[in-house]
Amino acid sequence: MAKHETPMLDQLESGPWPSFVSDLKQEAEKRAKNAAGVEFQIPQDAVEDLLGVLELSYKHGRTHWKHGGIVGVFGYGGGVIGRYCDQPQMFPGVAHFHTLRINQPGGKFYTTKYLRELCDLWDFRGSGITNMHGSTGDIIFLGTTTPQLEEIFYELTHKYNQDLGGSGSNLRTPADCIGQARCEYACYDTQALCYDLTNEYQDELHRPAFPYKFKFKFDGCPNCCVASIARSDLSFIGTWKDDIKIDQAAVQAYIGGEIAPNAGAHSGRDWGKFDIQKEVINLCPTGCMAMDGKTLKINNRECTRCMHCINVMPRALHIGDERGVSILAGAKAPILDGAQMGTLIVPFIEVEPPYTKIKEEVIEPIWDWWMEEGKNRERLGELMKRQGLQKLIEVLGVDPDPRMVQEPRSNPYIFWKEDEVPGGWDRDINEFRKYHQR
Amino acid sequence: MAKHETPMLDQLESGPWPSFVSDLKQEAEKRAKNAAGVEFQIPQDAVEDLLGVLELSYKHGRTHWKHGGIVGVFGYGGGVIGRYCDQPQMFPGVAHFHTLRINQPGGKFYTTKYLRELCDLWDFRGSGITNMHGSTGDIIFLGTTTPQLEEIFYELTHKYNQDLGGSGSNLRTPADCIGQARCEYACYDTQALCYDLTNEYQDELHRPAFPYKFKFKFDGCPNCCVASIARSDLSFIGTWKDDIKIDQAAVQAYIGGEIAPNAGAHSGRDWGKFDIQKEVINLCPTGCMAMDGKTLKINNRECTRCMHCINVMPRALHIGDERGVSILAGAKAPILDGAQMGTLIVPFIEVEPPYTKIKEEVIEPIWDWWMEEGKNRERLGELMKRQGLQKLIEVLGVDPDPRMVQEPRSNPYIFWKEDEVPGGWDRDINEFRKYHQR
Amino acid sequence: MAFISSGYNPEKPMEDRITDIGPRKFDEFYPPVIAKNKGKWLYHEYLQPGVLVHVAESGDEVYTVRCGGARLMSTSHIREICEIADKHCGGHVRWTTRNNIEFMVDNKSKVQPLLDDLAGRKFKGGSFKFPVGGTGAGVSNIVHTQGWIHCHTPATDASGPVKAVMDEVFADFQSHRMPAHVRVSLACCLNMCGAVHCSDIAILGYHRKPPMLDHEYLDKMCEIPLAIAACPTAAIKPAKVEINGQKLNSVAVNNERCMFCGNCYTMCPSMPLADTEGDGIVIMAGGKVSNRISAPKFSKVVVAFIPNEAPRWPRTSATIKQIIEAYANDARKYERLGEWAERIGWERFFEKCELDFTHHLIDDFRDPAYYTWRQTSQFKF
Amino acid sequence: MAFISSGYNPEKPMEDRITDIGPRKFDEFYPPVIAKNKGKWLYHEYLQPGVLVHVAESGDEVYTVRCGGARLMSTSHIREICEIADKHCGGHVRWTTRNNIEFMVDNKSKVQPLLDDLAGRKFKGGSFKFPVGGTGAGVSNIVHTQGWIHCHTPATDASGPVKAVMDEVFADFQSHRMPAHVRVSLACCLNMCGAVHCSDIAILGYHRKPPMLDHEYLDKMCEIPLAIAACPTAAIKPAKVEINGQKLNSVAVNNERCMFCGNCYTMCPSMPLADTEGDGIVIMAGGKVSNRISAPKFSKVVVAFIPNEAPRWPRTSATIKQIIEAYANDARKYERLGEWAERIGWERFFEKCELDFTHHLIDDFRDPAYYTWRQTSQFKF
Ligand code: SRM
Ligand code: SRM
Ligand code: SRM
Ligand code: SRM
Ligand code: SF4
Ligand code: SF4
Ligand code: SF4
Ligand code: SF4
Ligand code: SF4
Ligand code: SF4
Ligand code: SF4
Ligand code: SF4
Repeated sequence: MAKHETPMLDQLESGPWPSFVSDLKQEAEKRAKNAAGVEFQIPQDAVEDLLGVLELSYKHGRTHWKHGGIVGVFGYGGGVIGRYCDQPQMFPGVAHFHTLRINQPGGKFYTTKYLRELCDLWDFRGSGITNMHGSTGDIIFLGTTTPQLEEIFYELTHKYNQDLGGSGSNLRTPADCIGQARCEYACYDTQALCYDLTNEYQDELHRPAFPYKFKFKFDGCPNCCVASIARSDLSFIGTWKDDIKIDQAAVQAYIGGEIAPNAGAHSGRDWGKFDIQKEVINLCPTGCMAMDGKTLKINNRECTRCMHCINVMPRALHIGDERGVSILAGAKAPILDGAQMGTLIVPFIEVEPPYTKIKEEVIEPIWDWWMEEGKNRERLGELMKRQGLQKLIEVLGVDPDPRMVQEPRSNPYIFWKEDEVPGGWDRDINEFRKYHQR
Repeated sequence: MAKHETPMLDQLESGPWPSFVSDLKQEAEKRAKNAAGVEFQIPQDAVEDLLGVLELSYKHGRTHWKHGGIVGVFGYGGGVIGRYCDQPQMFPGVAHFHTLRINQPGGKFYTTKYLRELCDLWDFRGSGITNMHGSTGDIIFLGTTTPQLEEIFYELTHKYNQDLGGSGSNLRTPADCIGQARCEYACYDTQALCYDLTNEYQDELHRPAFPYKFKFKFDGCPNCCVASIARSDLSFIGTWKDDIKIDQAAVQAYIGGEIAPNAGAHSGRDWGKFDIQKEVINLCPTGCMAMDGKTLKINNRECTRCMHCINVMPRALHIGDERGVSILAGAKAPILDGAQMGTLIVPFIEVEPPYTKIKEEVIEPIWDWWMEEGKNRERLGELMKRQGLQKLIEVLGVDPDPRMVQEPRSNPYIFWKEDEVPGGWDRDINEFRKYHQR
Repeated sequence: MAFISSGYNPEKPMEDRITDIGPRKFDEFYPPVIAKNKGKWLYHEYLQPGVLVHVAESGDEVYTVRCGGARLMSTSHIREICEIADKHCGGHVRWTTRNNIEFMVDNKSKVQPLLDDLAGRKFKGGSFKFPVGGTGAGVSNIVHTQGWIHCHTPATDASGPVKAVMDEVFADFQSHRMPAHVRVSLACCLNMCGAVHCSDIAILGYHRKPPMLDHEYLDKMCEIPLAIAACPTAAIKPAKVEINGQKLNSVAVNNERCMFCGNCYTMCPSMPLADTEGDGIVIMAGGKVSNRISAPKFSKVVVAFIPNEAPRWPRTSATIKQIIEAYANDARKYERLGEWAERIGWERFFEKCELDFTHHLIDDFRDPAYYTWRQTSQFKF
Repeated sequence: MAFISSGYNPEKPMEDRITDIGPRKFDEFYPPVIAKNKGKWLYHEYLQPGVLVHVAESGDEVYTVRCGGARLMSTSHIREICEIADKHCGGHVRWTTRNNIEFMVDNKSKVQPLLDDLAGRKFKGGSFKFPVGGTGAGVSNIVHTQGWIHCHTPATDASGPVKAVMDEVFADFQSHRMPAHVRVSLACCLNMCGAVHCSDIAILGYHRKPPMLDHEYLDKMCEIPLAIAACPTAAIKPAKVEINGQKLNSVAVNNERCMFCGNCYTMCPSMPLADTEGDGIVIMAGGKVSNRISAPKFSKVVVAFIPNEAPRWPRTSATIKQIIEAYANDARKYERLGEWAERIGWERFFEKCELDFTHHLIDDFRDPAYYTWRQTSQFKF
């Protein structure tokens, strides 16, 4: 029998979508039974109490968790989020209920062996409840007590060759799309770059030295399957410089209806016969495509690599060969001044291991600037807003490029610097008055 | 012989475009000769000195005019801009050189009789130099002395039945497009509305009671030939509610090439045969047009009355019959916070004399609000920015309408009012703490 | 329960310590067909909703079966996933960026047995454990955050509304009838832990009452200057208060200036905002992150407030259903929700979705607000 | 020159006073064909650049001949206009909203004689008095402001640059070869007395040096608090100075924060900004006010600075010519300059116009600046 009545939560067991309540209940039951004979290092009824406190929140319409306080593992400033229940007497099993962020593997591929190891560890030293995965990308171990933190870290590093992810004013756990592992659109190896930078910057990831959090995300192409442009301080988006490769025979196969457009993504409805003019050429945002008789022509110089035509005809069109990334900076959530999307600061850069240019000419100068100038709790995007995109361009030591803006300024309020203006700013009013009486 | 050498200005006499230098010189000469025997009330060599001081500015690259000081006519707070030369000894003819703003007639139509009367007055009591017209719309009498101001005003009002325009923190001289007088696109009588409001609000036009300047402009249709949307605190733009009238035979005449598209506005180049699909239907911003065989169809419900199709085929398409205006508020020049365009605050209102609804339900409530809340030198647009569009909607007593925005807010920072939230804001922390321990 | 040491010695924390080793390397985990064909994929196709094939230059194929999942997941559930992966996929599995589970097989013949196995697995309460879908022009899984399960600042729950909404739109998780991707996200407070600000549909927890002030403890539990500095609208001032005859340092909040962001509460636990009636949900719509055709867009607020109707948030899910249906009926093929709204005009969006346009939806936050107002005479009646 | 009274008695200003009578009523001035057909026009056509016919329901026609004009105009010139209007137009004439002069006749046979008459009239210096043009898809007259002819805050002249530019683009005033209207405007300072902020091409006078401080007179000539309050960037602070051993109240300017707007000088004559080398011209492009196809747009800064090269501003006119030619060569029929730039992308605009993109052109003014940066991976190489 369940420890707490959960009449409201019980209503979330019905319906087709996987019920987290049912899952929590099965876990609670499993822990109660403990068929595997685990020597639980945190309360056996943690999941029962988690259901209990959640039910109470459903009743009150308010959370019952308190601020975290500073908990963590020695020498690290991140990877753990402290959490305490505000009704510890009622729910002692979750009185202390901290999370650990485990740095997920690139592309979120797993072997069952490794997953089971994680499960064993977590059943033993934690609640057995996880998030697969957190929004940043980590594996989230949801709920353990303070004494277990070092133990878990020790086992992770010693037994599983696995480190924690980020939290606090650190580099946060970088994340990538599946990319070249299984996607024909990927313009670079997202997993390789993500892994390399994660390892290069372990110190930044674990020891808070930044004004605030900092995120990297790696999208293999402009489809942005890891949403880097919306939620990473530095967003790496794959792109190419040369021409889209066209297989004209395959184009004809699409036109002829032999291949379903967009790989069949619209199969649930009858949208009529595929019309290349309407569905591809007219929707191309730059209007750089045309049929020339039976030949599809792309004026690649005008193409902005939006992916649409390629998405619609993946068997006929392929990304170019001269590949690299565009880097955008400053995306973040709305607090404090409104959400920001990444701003294009490096239109194109090669992605070749060991990625020296990316590290030394982009990431590190930006960090130096931000650490020098950023205020406490000021994200890169906010600093960019405060000091201006010009400043970042200066920091990067590159030439201003119209590609960095959607449009030039419409206000003429240019802050000229003294050394840009002949004669400087010191002028003699009395000399002026010789020509201009009061 | 000219009083001052003007070698730089002389270079502006060549070239095809009418030379203001040549014109100033002809005026200077005329005054010097004074064939008409005018008893000039300001220095006869005013125009010579104007050329002289301008030449000096060309040499220095700086203006030689000083601040105005307060000059004007008794009982009025506007209509005159004071101006003094900063080299009065060198150019005594323009030492005092104030302008008068004469309220232009609607549509800027004149009889030669009236124009000559103005010329006579201005030769006699001023410099003989004008602007036809100032940017706001006035006839500008450019340059006279302080003692002449009252004299000119007296003659204007007594002999010519003519009043001054606005300046200062007043209603400024309203202006209109030519509209129904000669334009088939006009959705209301711009001249009639402009004249009526100008007269209704003479007090506001002449006696500064506002926080800052306030401008009305009247465009007969969305083509905006008097640019109201960019430069008037209240912009009145003609529009219609019902259907665009189509003459299908004329459509065919355009298609057949019998009538030149856009009335022949593109005659200077061979743009090829008129293509209704390419030139009209595909450019319609709402995509609400189509050819149905030989019939042009418009889905008027989706039309946003952008005027494009009508402009291209004025003999085939005509504005609807259920006419009125859209009112937009808050346009202004960039000082201080950046330029603003007018914001749509009244999507549609009838324009029927005596225009009571427009006056009592739009203009006057807005003025009351602005006079109550506006800071010194704060334009309506700035107040709207500061207090929010919501506030203006409240002032107008209308329902919020998605037509007033281009898009809903993307930040969720909604300032809820206490009375909108059940239970209000006063809560007992100790009651809360019963459920949520510290 | 006896404490069992891992070997860690608290007396000598640096002894034997291993740090900064980073994550496990991705290629340890690739299924063989992935490892072999990485970077050499030619194209992909959907066999049915939830089932993809990718074909490589080598001729190899990988079949992916995507399953929806509550990302709040027990080890029991993960072990069951492992069981399936062992049985069908040679011991490999992955998760997507939207918390779906992907089982991959390297031969078409392995697909149907896998699908059959998955279809048979249900939770006791009756819900599917592994519903197949979430691909192509449909509604994928909702990315979400902690809510009442773990966070201290939420204005709504996360897992509950997600379950309720996914139940409502379940058929579209399993079909391809939408004009384009529909991506729904949830964040339980303004911190927006997720890409909620750029989603086709966003569910956002929002407070509507200014913080309560626990004067008696405030100075003890908080750094007053930090709390003051945290407020983006400068609504907080230092204040002296008298409680039970004791003069205390505390703060005062100008309620009129408060926009309920909870930033003060993040810095100071003595300023809680949560309130049963005050808290609830904001619905946003029309955002996207892909660069396909149009640039990424922010989501727009389309419903200012829906109360927290636990446990099934009926108005929230009905509203979302309503928006999705209007979109499905009216948008063009390939057109994302935001692109549709912009093409037809937001006045039509509200009409077609049968949503009220209230004053709350008009931007009044800072300078950029102005640019969202309508500065043209173009509009639809 | 003896003072001649109008009848006004300064001792008794209210005697006989007539006020608040407003302008003359428009319909006193309508030509008969206008008065008769007002509101009943059916359509119009261009016979040639500068010549329009409007046809009314009644079958009446009015032919309009539009002439360019320097709007700085002497009474001699106006009298000549009257002479022409009397001779050809029954004593009627009008001005357009862009300072062109329109002569109207009610019969086609009257058009050619009028045109011939106008063509023959030239100023002594050789320029046309009444060049016909300014209609349709061409370059119309430049609306402008006072400049050095009358204002105290200009950073450039108005009439001079206008003359220079109109000479340069004169052929396009008289032809219809542009893709659409090209509207050029000039404002001699940031106050922007005109619709410069929404013009296809805008010429803007701009200062680049912070104000000089005439400490000795400042407190006497200005209200210090007003000067301080006038500064949009809060660059001005009160200050005490010592001049010739005298302690005076004055102000100090933080030059780094100054954006040279001249607002302080408007309030305080002891803070002049004008400077031979500092002052000059900013070129903006791509604005419009009509609602045709696209909504009105602000002009964008495309050249940060061109020195004042009196008397003919060669670089300014060459730059404008360059932009107009690139536009004429590349834009589509009906496409305004700003629509063209947006379609091809601003990176292409700079390339095609052969203009440098400098850091000055990146918006860094207040919050909305951010929205002008490129927030997409879409761009052209
Ligand atoms: C666990 C996670 C949500 C989840 O359920 O997945 C999370 C949870 C919290 N986030 Fe977050 N954030 C998480 C991803 C994000 C993301 C998404 C992302 O990284 O892609 C964002 C938006 C992107 C961004 O960084 O702008 C995000 C933006 C925030 C913010 C606002 C930051 C800002 O600059 O606007 C805060 C507030 C703060 O830092 O004080 C915040 C703060 C928090 C805190 C630490 C609450 C606090 O103030 O102490 C939450 C702890 C919850 C808990 O008790 O478990 N979290 N947070 C995500 C991390 C899991 C992981 O490591 O994988
Ligand atoms: C004469 C005229 C320019 C012209 O050559 O045509 C003019 C001239 C002046 N304007 Fe203007 N403005 C003139 C139309 C405009 C317009 C255009 C319009 O009305 O359509 C604007 C932009 C629209 C607007 O109002 O926003 C305009 C925006 C300004 C501003 C900025 C106001 C703002 O809110 O941003 C100022 C500064 C001020 O008010 O202190 C200003 C100030 C001035 C002053 C009074 C300078 C000053 O600060 O004392 C100028 C006097 C010049 C002189 O000595 O003759 N003038 N001014 C225009 C009036 C003529 C007329 O009555 O027909
Ligand atoms: C598996 C995953 C990557 C990963 O590393 O896990 C992925 C995989 C693919 N994406 Fe994606 N996308 C994935 C998240 C995303 C996201 C991120 C998100 O939703 O948070 C986006 C941005 C969405 C947005 O704009 O809001 C995304 C925008 C796209 C697009 C652009 C769609 C559009 O119309 O704008 C494509 C192109 C297409 O669908 O034709 C695409 C195409 C693809 C393709 C077809 C690429 C390929 O050739 O393999 C993959 C299968 C598509 C499918 O799911 O139908 N993927 N894709 C993610 C699956 C999420 C899920 O479980 O639902
Ligand atoms: C005479 C005048 C009105 C007046 O009250 O004085 C006028 C008159 C006409 N305008 Fe205009 N417009 C006049 C200033 C404007 C302005 C204001 C301005 O330039 O400052 C605009 C807004 C320009 C802008 O967007 O920047 C303007 C935007 C239009 C448009 C829209 C053009 C576009 O492509 O965006 C049309 C439609 C068309 O040309 O087909 C139009 C059409 C017309 C028509 C064809 C209307 C008609 O049926 O009679 C008139 C003759 C057009 C011509 O000049 O070729 N008129 N027109 C103005 C002549 C100014 C001049 O001397 O050059
Ligand atoms: S972002 Fe591009 S490369 Fe990466 S998974 Fe998506 S479609 Fe493939
Ligand atoms: S990628 Fe986009 S811009 Fe390029 S050709 Fe294809 S549809 Fe056009
Ligand atoms: S604004 Fe419209 S009505 Fe007025 S003149 Fe221009 S085209 Fe005609
Ligand atoms: S007026 Fe504009 S929106 Fe309406 S049908 Fe014509 S082109 Fe389309
Ligand atoms: S969105 Fe807010 S409430 Fe939800 S997990 Fe993030 S910080 Fe916590
Ligand atoms: S909730 Fe936000 S706006 Fe309100 S007082 Fe706290 S920090 Fe300020
Ligand atoms: S733009 Fe500036 S300088 Fe020119 S007239 Fe207006 S206020 Fe004077
Ligand atoms: S010029 Fe403008 S920014 Fe500079 S000090 Fe004066 S008011 Fe301030």
